[in-house]
Amino acid sequence: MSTIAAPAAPARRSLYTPYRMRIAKVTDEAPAVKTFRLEFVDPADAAAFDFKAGQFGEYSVYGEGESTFCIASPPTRKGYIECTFRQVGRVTSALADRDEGDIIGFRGPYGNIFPIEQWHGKNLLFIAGGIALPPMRCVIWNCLDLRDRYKDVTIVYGARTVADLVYKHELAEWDARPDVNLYTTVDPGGQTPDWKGRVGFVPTVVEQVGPSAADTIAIVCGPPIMIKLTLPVLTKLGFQPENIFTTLENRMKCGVGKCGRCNVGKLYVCKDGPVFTFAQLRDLPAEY
Amino acid sequence: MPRIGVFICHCGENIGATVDAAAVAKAAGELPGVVHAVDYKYMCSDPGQNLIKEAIREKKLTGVVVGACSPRMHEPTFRRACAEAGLNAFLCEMANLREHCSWVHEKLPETTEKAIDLVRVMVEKVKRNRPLFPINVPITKTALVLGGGIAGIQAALDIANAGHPVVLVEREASIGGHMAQLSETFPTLDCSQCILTPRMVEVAQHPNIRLYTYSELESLEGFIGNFKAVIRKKARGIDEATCTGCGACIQKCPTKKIPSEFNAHLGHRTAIYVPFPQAVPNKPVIDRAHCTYYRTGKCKLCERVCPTKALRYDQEDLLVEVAVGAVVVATGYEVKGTDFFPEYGYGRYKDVITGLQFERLASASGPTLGAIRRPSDGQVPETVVFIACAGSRDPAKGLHYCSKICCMYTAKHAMLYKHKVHHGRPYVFYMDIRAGGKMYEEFVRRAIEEDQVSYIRGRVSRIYEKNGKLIVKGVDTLLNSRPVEIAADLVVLATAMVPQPDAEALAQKMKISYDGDRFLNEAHPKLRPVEMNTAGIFVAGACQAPKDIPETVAQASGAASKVIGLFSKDELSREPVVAVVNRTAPPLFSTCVGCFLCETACPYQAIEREEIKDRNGNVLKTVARVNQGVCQGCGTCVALCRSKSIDLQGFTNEQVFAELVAL
Amino acid sequence: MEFAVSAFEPKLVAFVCNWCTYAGADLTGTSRIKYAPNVRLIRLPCTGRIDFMLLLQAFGKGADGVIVSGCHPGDCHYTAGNFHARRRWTLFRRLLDFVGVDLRRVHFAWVSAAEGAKWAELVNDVKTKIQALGPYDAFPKRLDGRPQPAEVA
Amino acid sequence: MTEQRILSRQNLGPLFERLAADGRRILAPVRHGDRVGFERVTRPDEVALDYVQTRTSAKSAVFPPYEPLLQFALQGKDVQVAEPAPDAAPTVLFGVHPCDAASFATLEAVFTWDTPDLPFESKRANLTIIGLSCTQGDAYCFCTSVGGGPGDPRGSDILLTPIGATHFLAEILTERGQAVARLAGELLEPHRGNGKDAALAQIPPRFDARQLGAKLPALFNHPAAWQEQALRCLGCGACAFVCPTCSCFDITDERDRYHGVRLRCWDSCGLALFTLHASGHNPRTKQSERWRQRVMHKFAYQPERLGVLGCVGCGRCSRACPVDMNLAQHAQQLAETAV
Amino acid sequence: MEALRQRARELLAAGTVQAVLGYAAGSEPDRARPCFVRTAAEADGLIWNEHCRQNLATYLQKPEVRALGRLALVARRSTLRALLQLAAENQLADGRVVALFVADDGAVTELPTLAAIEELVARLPRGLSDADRQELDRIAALPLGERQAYWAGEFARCIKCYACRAACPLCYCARCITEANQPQWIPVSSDPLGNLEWNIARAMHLAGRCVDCGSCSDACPEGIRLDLLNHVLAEEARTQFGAEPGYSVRKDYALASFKPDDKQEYIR
Repeated sequence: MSTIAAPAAPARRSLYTPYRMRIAKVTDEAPAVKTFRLEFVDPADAAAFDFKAGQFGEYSVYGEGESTFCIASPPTRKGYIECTFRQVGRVTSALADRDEGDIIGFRGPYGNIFPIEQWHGKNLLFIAGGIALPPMRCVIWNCLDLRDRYKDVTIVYGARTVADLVYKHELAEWDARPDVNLYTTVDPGGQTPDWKGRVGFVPTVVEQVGPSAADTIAIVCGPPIMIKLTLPVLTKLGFQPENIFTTLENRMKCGVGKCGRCNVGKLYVCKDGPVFTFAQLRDLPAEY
Repeated sequence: MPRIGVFICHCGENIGATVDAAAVAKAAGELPGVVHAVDYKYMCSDPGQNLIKEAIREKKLTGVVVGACSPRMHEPTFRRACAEAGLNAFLCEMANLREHCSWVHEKLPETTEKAIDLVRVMVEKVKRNRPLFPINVPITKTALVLGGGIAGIQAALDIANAGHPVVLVEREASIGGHMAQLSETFPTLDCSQCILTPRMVEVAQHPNIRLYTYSELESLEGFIGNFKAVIRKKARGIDEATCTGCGACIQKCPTKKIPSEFNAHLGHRTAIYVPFPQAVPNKPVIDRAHCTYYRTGKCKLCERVCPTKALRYDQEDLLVEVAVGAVVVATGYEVKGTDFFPEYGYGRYKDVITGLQFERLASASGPTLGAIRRPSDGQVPETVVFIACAGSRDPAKGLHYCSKICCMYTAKHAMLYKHKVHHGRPYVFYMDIRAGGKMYEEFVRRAIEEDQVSYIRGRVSRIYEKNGKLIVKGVDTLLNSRPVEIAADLVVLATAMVPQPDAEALAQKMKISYDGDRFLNEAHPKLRPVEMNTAGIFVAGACQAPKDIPETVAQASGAASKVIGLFSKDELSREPVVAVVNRTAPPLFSTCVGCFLCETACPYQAIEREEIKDRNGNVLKTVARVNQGVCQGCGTCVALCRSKSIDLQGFTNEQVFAELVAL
Repeated sequence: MEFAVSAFEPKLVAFVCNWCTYAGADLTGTSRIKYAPNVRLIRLPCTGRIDFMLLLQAFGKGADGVIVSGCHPGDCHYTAGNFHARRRWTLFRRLLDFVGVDLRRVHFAWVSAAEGAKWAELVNDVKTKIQALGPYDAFPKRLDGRPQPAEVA
Repeated sequence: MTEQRILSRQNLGPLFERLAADGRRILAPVRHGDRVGFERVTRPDEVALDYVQTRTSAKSAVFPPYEPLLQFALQGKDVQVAEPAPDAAPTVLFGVHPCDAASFATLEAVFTWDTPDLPFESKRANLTIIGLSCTQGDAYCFCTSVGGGPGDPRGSDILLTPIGATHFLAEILTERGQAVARLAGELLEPHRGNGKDAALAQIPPRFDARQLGAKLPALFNHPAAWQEQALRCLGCGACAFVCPTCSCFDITDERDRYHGVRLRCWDSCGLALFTLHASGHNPRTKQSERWRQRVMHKFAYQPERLGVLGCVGCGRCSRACPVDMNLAQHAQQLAETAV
Repeated sequence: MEALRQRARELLAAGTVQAVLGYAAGSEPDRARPCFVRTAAEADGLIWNEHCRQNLATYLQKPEVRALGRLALVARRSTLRALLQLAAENQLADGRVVALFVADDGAVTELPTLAAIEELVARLPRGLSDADRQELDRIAALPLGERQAYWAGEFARCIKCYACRAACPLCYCARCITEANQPQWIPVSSDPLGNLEWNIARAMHLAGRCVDCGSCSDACPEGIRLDLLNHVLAEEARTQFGAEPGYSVRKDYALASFKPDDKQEYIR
């Protein structure tokens, strides 16, 4: 087995060189969905690393390639990051094969952030569907960790079936908290006999819950169809597009506005996003 | 990272003497993904297997590689051990360190190096293994038997007697087949009909057998355990339930001069007829091509005389759908006609007949009531020439094969002739006498020695008519090729056995394979002689190859026992090493583009077409689907698929690729 | 494969079917017939399964010679897999030859489950021949020459 | 800092020798039949100086079709990662036309606008461009429509313009050019008058790229502008791969048994799978959307975001297109379309 | 040319087809470009000359083109063959296109059904052009080492733009093998192995299917004679297995069938 002779140490580190991350914990969330907790192998990396809610990174299995996911843990929890992914392609399959203790790569953080500091003193309404909870989980925990800065926190989360709900333990935790209003729902037919949550599509549940738009920021993440059907509901409830946030998941390779993949009109999702308000999206071509 | 356990067996000294098993285990232990690697004296022993089981439990292994003997030897053993420890059996692979390494190489560092390579290759493969589960296919425990000759009758009775419903389909108006036409059978000379007709009656009366005569297979779809057959019940022109088989209609029918198929055109029948008196069922059919009513619109004499008013002139063909789990094909054979032979007069000479016609002449129920009289003038022939190998074994005629029964029945014919015409002179032209079989050689010897049949070894080059005699010209190759010329009164050609004229069409309809002579191809000539390549379809009798009655009956019973074996379980459980067509997210649904070039490559017709529809039922795409009940897992389709949309479980592209990368 | 030898020891990859050649090679073992240790077998159910891309992969991985072997015509466990494979090889060989791949490095054989001796002879013969040809440097390799200088092609 | 000198064609040989002696490799156009391409050369007689356009562009000098970003080796549970040694060979790109010389500004803008890109920068930093003005053009050339011209000095460190059959006017334009001039020394003779414009090819402008860029956003949702043109587009990557400014790339891993590389490879926005999500969703499902992206990116997005045009008017895409898409023609049509 | 325009006008005016897919004048006199004629008036733009080389059957698989409705297709011999081969591969329903075959003398034959195409194409002369034949023979006659060097040099110029694939009427896979990455059959990068593998895979995937239109090498921006690989295989498939793709709508794929006595003298 050959090792690579290390070249003369470059003056700067290439942006394409990932941090070496050790998988500290693997959690099975749902069928083919896992969460990795990743710790920096090099303490210097850990010390230098900082990020904010909404950012993403490129996770890599050496020999298989890179894949883009958000950072699913909040910046308030130091010393590690978490990512949640569904096994669909070459990289995510290879990732899913990794185990605790294995080394993978991460480069980031990339992209813009949720302006949570501007949300101080406001109500927060989180609406998520399926595997789109992870990008929101980062913000939810970030805000819950700074709970006193926000007013009411309402979470509506739905999945196709009970099995497809991710972060089941945390859902229970949020449910138990008096300072969080959690509404979980599954699509009709997706419930189990002992399911205690709601049954119905997310937009319908939002309408039933009927949160007030007054002084409220809505954050919506989910499959395109869910977003499409949720927006009219929010509009009806009185939400203004500039108070509704989402994150886009366009395909990316570089993460830093070079590879040419992710742009929506003139905006790079990797640089100008992934967080957008619907007021911004309204002015963009529908290339997402 | 996967958690692979590697277990290296010394196999006593068998591996250990040439391969450093400990070194192999050590090297394996350093491979990425390997969390456990040990060597042991006898891995297949109970303690050895326990090593594996314990490691699976304790180290939470996700895959196991056993470096030992050939997987063809102990793969089942180790896979079972894994399954017992809770690891899916298909997550276990073997590296062949004995047959492919220690036994074939000297004790050299290279040999241990090779062993390490072999283990590494399997480690990389097993990382890509996925749990597989046996495929269970429900079985409809009803058999379809095609052909009501002796093969079909035997198969149907055997299956029915085992308690399973049977649908027996016969093209002609009666079951019985060619055997019903025969006079006596070799080598015992017992009466063919005497042994056959009781079985025919048994079929008719059997509670488990549904009999469709005058019927044909219209279509066959599905797969083993789950076929859907459509049977075309041709219009008989009578109501079978009402008809009592009294025969009054036949008596009165004005059209009487139709050549009788049953009598091989040597006798006549009427337009409404039963093929022969012992027919089962004994219900007539109307031959619409010859019936006066159908031709002119007037007659209906039969209706007038019918005591039960059973005639139904406007009856139409009926399509009957039956669900069956297995099919026995027993569609039999035909013999070449005399018109196939220009050198013997193209069928122009009335007194040049086929062996089958001679059977009818010799039969007590035949047109001459068993008297040997020649067709042209009804005279008793004084000299009869029998020619064996008429067509058979003759590449010039396009028939390379031996028809197998001609030697025997020619001897029988000569003998029967001699028994009936004591002063007659029988001659037999032959190429070789093939009399392999119990009492067969003795039978031929009896013909030659006791009945003084003159056997002449040689081919007949020509037959022509001269002064009311048939001049048979040939050579005697045992007498320096001396020309022989015999003035005969009757010539009997042992014409070649060939498949039914529509054998090819039927095979295509059933998607079963056939050879260049249009005989059906068994799955394996030695080991699977009664199975077709298409699972669930079996073969019996002369539709597969020329054979005599005992062989036919034996094969029919063999096919029946295969069917009974299949029906002995409610579900068919199969190894999951089968091909699968991928499915992906919409809008692609599958990377398969539906070119279906794999369809013809599949030796088992396991590729089906699946329509992917939207909510409104509009077809969005047609893609291939592998019928897992039928697929045998050869992987020919996988190699053929350009877009890599089909993969073979257990030997997936990823697995094989990983093996190569690991080399 | 890594060999610590002074003389050139060719790397041979054999793609074999499970039912005939793999079993034949098993018989070589049970008969204790010795042959060159240079070969590594890839076991597949049938020659029909052997994608031509796999052969390229083997060369790309550094094989100096490739053996493809299965059941004799008519003996295929799956009736016709080897017939399909044979057609594929006929075309593939023609193409390889046309693009300058040395056909002396690709060997096709029918080795039945009874032909243990033939398997040993085959491997030894191929090894000798490839040894004479030397390493297959003309075939591009996986990760070959990387990193490549940024020269303009 | 422009200085004008004269370079005799006879002095090219000595110049090449001095460049080589300085440790520089020379990439220059070489003719093979009807095809001209940039290759490594050592002597001027290998170089084709009378070409109209090479098939593929000179961008490979800084953005090769594939290049390693990382190397790694797996060891048990661990992995060793190393950045490949930067490609530091000083290179002279000799004889590129002004359009190609101009393309490096676009590439630089893309690769350095936000985050430094070492693999690119290491190559760019070592590249000196000796341009060659065009004395001939063809129907596909449209540099003058995109702000360039047959004698445009921008992008070149030294620009050569043929004067008669024996000499070049050498404009020394940058510090890197000065460095080469110092090496050349007496090979560069004093300038005797100006003959540059007379020697240049005539490339009439066909549209104004800046005006087009300003107009394009309004045409975005104007189906007629895109659909008819894109109907015949086959969706291959030929235009992007021959383009001197197209810089979309893919990052992919390749590995052997237990070691491998992470590679950057050329990619194209015209390919259907370019933007395909793992979920099966594709933001740009139609070829017309992909063609529109290509045009918008070059003429609207890049000028707005990066301050550079994404097109230098070399015409390669139109020459290479199997179905004669002709970007200049379409751009002209768009420019003439009433919004 | 006028006959062609006239047929196009009639078909469009009668509503028999919604569009005529033909050739229009290209950027320069030596080029022609595919065009979609939707109205009788536009038919004046149709041209026919020796530069009309792209195989227009390639467009039939594109969703945008499918959406146009029933098409008339200006066709050369290889276009007709492509239509038949696509039909044999379950990719083209009978009646979806009307082929307008233009003979050397400019005469136009309207072929509304696949049967009509079969009937006509059977009567056309077969075989390679003299120039193709000479080039094929020249390369085949090179000594092995030179042949290897020739193709290594050609493939070294391949930039994996996949214009060859895009231009081919029979490369219609929704996901090409080059895009399959589990496993990654063919390296993404245009490296020597990847280029060799891609070109071999492409040719093998067209073996017994290629209709000899030459669109692949016409499309190659680097001018690599990829078509020669196809021709070599087509010839081998024809001489060994009697393969004549594109002459019938019957599925008769040489690699999905066999004869027990197929050639095997190279197998020991």
